[in-house]
Amino acid sequence: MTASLEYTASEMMTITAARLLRDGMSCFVGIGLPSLAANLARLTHAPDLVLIYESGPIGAKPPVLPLSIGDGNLAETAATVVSTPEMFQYWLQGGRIDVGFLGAAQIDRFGNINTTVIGDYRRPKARLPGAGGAPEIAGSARRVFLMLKQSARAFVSTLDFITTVGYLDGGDARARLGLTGAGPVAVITDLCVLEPEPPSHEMVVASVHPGVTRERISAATGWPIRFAERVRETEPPTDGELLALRDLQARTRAAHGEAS
Amino acid sequence: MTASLEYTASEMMTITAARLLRDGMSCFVGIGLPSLAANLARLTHAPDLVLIYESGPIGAKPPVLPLSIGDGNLAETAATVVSTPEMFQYWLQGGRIDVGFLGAAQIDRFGNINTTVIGDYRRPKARLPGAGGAPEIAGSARRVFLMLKQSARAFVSTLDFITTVGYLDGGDARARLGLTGAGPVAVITDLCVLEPEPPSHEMVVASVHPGVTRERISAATGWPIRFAERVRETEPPTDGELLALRDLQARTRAAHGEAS
Amino acid sequence: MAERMTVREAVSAFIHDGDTVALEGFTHLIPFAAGHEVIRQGRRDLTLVRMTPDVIYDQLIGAGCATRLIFSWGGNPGVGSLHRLRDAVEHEWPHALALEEHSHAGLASAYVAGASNLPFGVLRGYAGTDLPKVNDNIRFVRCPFTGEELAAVRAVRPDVAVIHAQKADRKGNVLIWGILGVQKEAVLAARRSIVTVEEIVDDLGGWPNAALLPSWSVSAVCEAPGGAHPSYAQGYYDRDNRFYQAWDAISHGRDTFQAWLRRHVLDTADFAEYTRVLAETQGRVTT
Amino acid sequence: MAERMTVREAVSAFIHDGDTVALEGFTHLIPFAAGHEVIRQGRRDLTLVRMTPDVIYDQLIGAGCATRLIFSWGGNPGVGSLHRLRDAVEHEWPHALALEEHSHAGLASAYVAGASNLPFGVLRGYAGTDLPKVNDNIRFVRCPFTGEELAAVRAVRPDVAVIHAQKADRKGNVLIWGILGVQKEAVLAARRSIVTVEEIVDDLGGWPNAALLPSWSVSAVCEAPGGAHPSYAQGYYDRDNRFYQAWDAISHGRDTFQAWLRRHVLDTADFAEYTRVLAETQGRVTT
Repeated sequence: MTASLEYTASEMMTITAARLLRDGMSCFVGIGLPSLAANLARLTHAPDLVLIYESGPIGAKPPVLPLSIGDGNLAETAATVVSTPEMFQYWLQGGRIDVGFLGAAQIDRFGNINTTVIGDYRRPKARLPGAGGAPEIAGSARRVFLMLKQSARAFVSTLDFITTVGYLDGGDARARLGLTGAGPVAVITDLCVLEPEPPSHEMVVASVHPGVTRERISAATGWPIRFAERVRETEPPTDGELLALRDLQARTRAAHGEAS
Repeated sequence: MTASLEYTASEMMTITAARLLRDGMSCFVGIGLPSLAANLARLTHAPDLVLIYESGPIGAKPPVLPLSIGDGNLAETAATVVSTPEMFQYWLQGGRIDVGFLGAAQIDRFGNINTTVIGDYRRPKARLPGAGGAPEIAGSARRVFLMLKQSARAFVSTLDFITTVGYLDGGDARARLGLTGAGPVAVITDLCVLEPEPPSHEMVVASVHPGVTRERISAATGWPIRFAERVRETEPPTDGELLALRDLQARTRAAHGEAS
Repeated sequence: MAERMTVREAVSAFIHDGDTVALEGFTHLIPFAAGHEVIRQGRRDLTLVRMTPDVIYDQLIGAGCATRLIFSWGGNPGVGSLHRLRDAVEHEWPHALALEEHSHAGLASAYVAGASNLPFGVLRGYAGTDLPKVNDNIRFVRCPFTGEELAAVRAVRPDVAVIHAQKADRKGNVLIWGILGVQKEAVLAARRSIVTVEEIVDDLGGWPNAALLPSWSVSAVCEAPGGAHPSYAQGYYDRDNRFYQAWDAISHGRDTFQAWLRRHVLDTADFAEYTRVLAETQGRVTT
Repeated sequence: MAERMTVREAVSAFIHDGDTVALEGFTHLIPFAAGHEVIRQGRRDLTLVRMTPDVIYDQLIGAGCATRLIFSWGGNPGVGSLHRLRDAVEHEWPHALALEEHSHAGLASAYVAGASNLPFGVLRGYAGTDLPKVNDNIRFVRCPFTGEELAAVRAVRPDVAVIHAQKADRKGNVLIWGILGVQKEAVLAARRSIVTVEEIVDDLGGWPNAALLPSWSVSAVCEAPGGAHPSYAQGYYDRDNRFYQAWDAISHGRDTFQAWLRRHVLDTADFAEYTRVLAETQGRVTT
């Protein structure tokens, strides 16, 4: 069924990302967009999706979106809460995470991520928050989904700093690093879905959201982006998905006050 | 006050060992004789002695002696119970244990311990239980007390196997190993108390229990044992100490049935 | 997700001849029911791993299930020797048993490394002892910052971990409390895992930061009330110290051991029947 | 044994100019009361350590207490940048701030190594990233068994760790629950430690295997009700998300920041007065 409701590009992005999560998966969730999409999946088609946050909660079922990575509603609804070292050593590095779900400030054509600095490291134009859990999530989770709004400032030809490795400079470069996970298998944006194309592992457009032109995608990408041989059109959101998403966001706004 | 009650050599040994523990110390306790002496100390002059067992209990206050290193009454009375890896990594190796209190099958003149085999390792005359926690307890506790009955079979000139290091071959050999703890500062037996004599760190008789002759001590030692320049006589047990010890052992026998 | 199975089904599905198997438990929650089923099903050539091999390992070794033992302390706690273990090591009966021995700190680090998917663990240990001379899985590494030398142990990665816990819920989430030993690390270090529990409940209850194994981290959950006997399950029953003492006499001779094993394990269908037979025999056994 | 003290006494006794100080907390239980007291007492040249430096670190940095920061993620959770941190790094205001940055997994391993009295920690991490190029405390080691290369991080050993917890008893034993972060590791890695608590009680209560710091592992215990605000204390009060959002505007300009700091921290005697002043100003601040 297609949507009778109007929807925004952000809603399209979130719903497309949520659909990639299968019921019963263990999903290591970054705060912000990934947390939004993962909770939407849990509230729609994947009720037994296991949400894991780096602050320690395993199996969190927050009634509203957490504002921070360590909100109380994560701990209170989790099956248990482990220490941060245990989380990274036993659960992530231990190889027990199906999906690492991350946002990013900047990515390149091989799915590498910069969340450290814009400009020179020693004299940065802009200092970003830094690595957080991303490098090892991207290294050890069985597969990684990336989610961010597409723009030429975010999708750059060369990163100022490699904080988190996707496929490095492509080909078998990632494999040679000995990372245990497969790496980023999808980048979900407000315009399209990118997937790594073997053997180069360059990110190419695999699915275009309804009503988005190739020109617009190219203009929003800082490198000459390529399109897969057979590009799909992304299924538009269903009314059910849209209503669930809007309800979650409304409840979150109400809970956090003018917060969100 | 001296004892009006008769007492056995074992009681003398246990009470002498218990006296070495000061209130408030954190004491990593081996099962058997050390556990008996440490609990006696806790029930007499050291009510805030912190008893730590390798199975995980921190601050155990067992009403009767545990038969095993992991009895329920240790967990039920402890301030908390940590996992065995945490016990060894954070609490012992972390340098937070004041006293490591161990028994032994065989020791040599430098306080090294064998609890592995009698005879050749590959074709042992007798297979002993093995290392357990002893090597790292003896390495990382700030100081170590050893407790065992004295006999020429237990106090040997050469160990068949070095399971746990005291002062190795003496002098600064232990220091050169980089072990963080001071090593065995007292060996308490049913006949006397031995202490390492600087600079060789050979164990010499520092205190003789009442009524024990030097000849008897020499006969019960597998190497030509030496006596300190000024040998003390061990204070005999007080009635209070004896009654507390006998009461603890009686309660233990009752609790474990024909057990003990 | 953990499959709900009987102990017989789980042992048959997940434990194979030649496997490396860790039946863990530090005095508390020792998985006797599962161990007996391994004997009943006649597994052979097992490499057994355990920090504190005790009576159930004595039974497995005496029954001829194991050809190798990785351990750090092997005895009958509070009683004395494991006679079957000693008979295997000293006289190769029923056959030879290869030993790989550690200290507790070393084997605990090896489990932690396994659970952390690291090839080795680092500790301050073994320096000056003879253990590295007889165990090639103990080596030394240099700190890349200080140049200090530290001990390294090869990670333990069992094919199967078997533990006993107090409770599981219907989804297969497992709750453990009291003395935890290295049970959690053993399960997370292993490729497959079997958890026997005292009871399966609708709601685990639990408390903040409880030691919990999510269903998706376990292969099989089996209801086995009393399944830790003669070990204990905190909150359910106490340790049967009399049995541990009786075991000294039972296990001392090969004949008395074999007779006991036939009567109580080989000729019983399951742990429930073992418990009934034991109730009949224990009076005589312990006096 | 932990000494019972006021926050002022503890900061004055245990935190000195030039110290390496870890005020830990992973969103939950962030020790704001103690952090404010460090600012009030005008500490300088501190090396601050924290996995997730947030608003209290922004305040300490903006107040000029720190010359170095060891961290893995620095932001205002759910809001955006830490403007005082950025101003120090980008424009050396109030002075330069040296950075030593890790990933969460790396810094967590460094705390674990510190708590374990090991000189380094080992992890699968950093491979291929630019982080080792800018942080010499990230290196690589080879497994002595498999030859595999793994990342190594230098242990973190703070002079002082400061954490906030829910409860302590009169002996100074500390109970923590909910999101634990690396607070326990920070205390055990540090030479000295200050624990502020919501309340001091006769009986901790607690449950099996509770996260507890025994009195003898802590230097000072200080009663500081509400002492984690605007962070939260599970079981006591919720996170003040409005404050975190308001902080974005307060901290954006140097003048507004300094005015806020003077009014709320420098000109207040203690956390109780801070709380009173904040109640007056917050209406205006957050709208």
